Amino acid sequence: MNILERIVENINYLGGAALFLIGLHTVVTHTNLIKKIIGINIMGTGVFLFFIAIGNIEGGTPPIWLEGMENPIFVNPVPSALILTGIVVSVSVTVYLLSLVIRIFQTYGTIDQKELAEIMEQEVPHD
Amino acid sequence: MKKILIRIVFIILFFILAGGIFTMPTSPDISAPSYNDTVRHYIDNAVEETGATNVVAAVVADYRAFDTLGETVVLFTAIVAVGSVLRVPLKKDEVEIHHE
Amino acid sequence: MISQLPIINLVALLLMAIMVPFIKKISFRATLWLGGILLIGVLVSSVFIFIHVANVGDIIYHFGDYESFLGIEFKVDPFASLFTLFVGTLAFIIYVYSSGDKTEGIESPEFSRYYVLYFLMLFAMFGILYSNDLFNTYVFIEIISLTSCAIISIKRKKEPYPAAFRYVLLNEIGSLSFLFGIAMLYMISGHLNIDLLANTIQSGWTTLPINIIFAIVFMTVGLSLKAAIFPFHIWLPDAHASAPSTSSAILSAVVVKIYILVLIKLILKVFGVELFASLGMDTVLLIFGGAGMIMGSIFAMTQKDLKRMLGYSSVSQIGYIVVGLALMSDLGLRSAFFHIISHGLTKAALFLSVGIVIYLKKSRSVKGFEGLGFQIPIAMTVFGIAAFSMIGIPLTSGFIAKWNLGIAVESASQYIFLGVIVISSLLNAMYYLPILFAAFLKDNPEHQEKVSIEKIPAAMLLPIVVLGLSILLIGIYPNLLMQLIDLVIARL
Amino acid sequence: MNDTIVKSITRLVIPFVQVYGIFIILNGHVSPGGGFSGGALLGTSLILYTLVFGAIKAKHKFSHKASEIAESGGILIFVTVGLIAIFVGMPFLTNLAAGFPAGSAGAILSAGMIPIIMIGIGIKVASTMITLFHKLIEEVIQ
Repeated sequence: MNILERIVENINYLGGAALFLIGLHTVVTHTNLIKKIIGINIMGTGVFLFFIAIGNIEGGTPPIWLEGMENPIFVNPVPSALILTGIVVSVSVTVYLLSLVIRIFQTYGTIDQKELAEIMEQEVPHD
Repeated sequence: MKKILIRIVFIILFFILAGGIFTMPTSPDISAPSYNDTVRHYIDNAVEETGATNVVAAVVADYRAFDTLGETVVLFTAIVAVGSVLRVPLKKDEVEIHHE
Repeated sequence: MISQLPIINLVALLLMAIMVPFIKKISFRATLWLGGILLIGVLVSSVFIFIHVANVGDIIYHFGDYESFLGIEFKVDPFASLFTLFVGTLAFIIYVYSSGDKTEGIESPEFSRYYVLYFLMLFAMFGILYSNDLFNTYVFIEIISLTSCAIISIKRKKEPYPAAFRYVLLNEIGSLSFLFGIAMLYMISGHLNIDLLANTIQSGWTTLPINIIFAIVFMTVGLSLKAAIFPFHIWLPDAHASAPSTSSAILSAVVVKIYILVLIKLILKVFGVELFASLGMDTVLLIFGGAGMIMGSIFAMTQKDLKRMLGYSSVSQIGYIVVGLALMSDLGLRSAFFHIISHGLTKAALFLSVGIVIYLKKSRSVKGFEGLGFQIPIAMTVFGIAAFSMIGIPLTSGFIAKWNLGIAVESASQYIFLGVIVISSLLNAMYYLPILFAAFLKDNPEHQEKVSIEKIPAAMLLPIVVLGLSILLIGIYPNLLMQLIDLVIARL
Repeated sequence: MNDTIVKSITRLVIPFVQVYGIFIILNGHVSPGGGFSGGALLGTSLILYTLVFGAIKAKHKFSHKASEIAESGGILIFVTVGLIAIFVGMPFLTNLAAGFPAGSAGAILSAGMIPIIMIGIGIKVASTMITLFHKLIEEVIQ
């Protein structure tokens, strides 16, 4: 019973860690380059969830002052502000990776890493 | 076989991480160590020091504005990087037309 | 006023990067000159900052005039200012070279993009060294990873795309691990400022060790992936080999070092040496470094492509730096810092002189060096000096670096690493010397006609001559550099 | 996509989306939102336009030159705001202490440089989204 309670208490953190590892697993095991990019994004989401969970306060309100508020309990604003940055960075990296995949498909005709390695091995003696 | 092995490794990693998380200071209330003087200062003085009632905006655009500058630079970098990869079509005869 | 100089440097680099597309429309040559003048200005102000910091004291710069626990803080100490000087100098030398080298796959419409990326990368590298804030460091790391991948994939050939893809993928895994580590540290302290964080870690070590252990592991692994420390080096040879010569030079000489410097900053300033060592991480790094020293050289020997060979050689040289760092003593740190600078100069000289060979012959094969010493004597002489420095022959900076590492290893009584250094040097000799023999002693009947020096632009020759001379200068008068490094270590 | 229903509904919806985006950007410092969310909305409206009316027509609406200026402009606004503080003699990116007017808390014209920075971020994010989208689909079309 105790264990279950603790799992429920820490579900955000556990979810973050699980997403991080699922993403890493996707990157490591899948040979499809698009799936690798998806894996990177899952990893990123895991880290962001973990970071945001640190700022959570139970019963807290969003950190915005409105008229007539007296001694409110706000959630921690810093993780939200930091992860805003993190999300934008993750978007930029994703777009760059996608553009590379487009070029790889145009030049090699495949987006599978194994086939790519085979093609590159055949073409190695370039000069 | 290899796949199962990798999966087992990841499951073990998850249990290590989960075990670590159970001993971390994860309680979601204001006694958490991350809810420290800095955060209290932001909440109490943001309106006075920055004039913004949205504390997150005050942190993003004032207290930690240099981070935000850094990430607008990341966006700019992304445009330049994507532009440098997807510049002109690859076929030789199309290259002439699309030269800027 | 002098306290505003670091940020003025940064803003100048950023503005240059933004304005390049607009100035280019007027005249590309003007852009090149403007960039060069700007880099000289940045260098001069870096020298001023270094003198000021060395004589007066650290510059602490608070963004937005907030106290350090509220806002972002820059801390310019001798460590930061010496290495910004190093980065700026090498970047300027490579910039001059790149203005002459117009082959190697970058097409003329792409030049302006190349320089935008180049200045953005410099902006991030300066920022990362100055910054005293962990999340700020993460943002700059991301800028460096994007730009450093983009200056590989800017080449208009097939090979760079998969190499850049793999590089950016592993880079991103590294960045996310680093961010995860920051999350762990933020959880127990709520601070992101490095000094304040260090205080909390020292007091929190007894009560909440698990966060700190996770943070150390995640951050070390993340930075090792980016710095290509031995078992994580798989992306490096492909990425550095398929890049244009100037990009290879800056990636190998500077960018990889930046990540090692961040790691050093983390170990010394955030976690503290004792804590890091008590977890046994120093032994892990020591083993990785030693393995890298040997394995990198062995891999390098089997390569047919010259630039891949140089890439693997970088892996082995990073091993030297990591061993120096992992000894966790002042002597070890001293040798690591010396090696960072020495290897930066040497690798830049090697890649740039190979760039001249590629410029001339359009080929990167190890085989095609017969008689080249007579065709391009200056470039091959510099290549020879740099190769001697890699092997560790006296009168070059590489010898001093290895000698210092030897002393550090000996005083830490890790005698087995003396053997490793000797074996690694012998292996280095085995793949560099045949090239030199072929270049200077063999005559190639096919290349009888001598290529006059005028065929190579002076903008390409001058930088490598400067690099070759500075390798010799540091090799003959090592104290010039040692004094500065001792100052850095004393004030760290 | 040559569907009349989709086209007319898109025409109807886009102005509202854009006004909402601008509203979120300008109100970033007094209510939830800010440059990122508002900029993303603005960018999405242009992406919607591109999807429905095609890339060529969208290029006319948001030309290469405009995107180039918008990209640099976002950062330039940011840096200029920061440099004003340096000219006054304060550190980079100082807000109220550098003489930006504080206004009355809760009003739109308040909080010194924060709305200006938010506008810069909004322009930057919107232009980045639309430029990157155009670059990717141009590649696929060819």
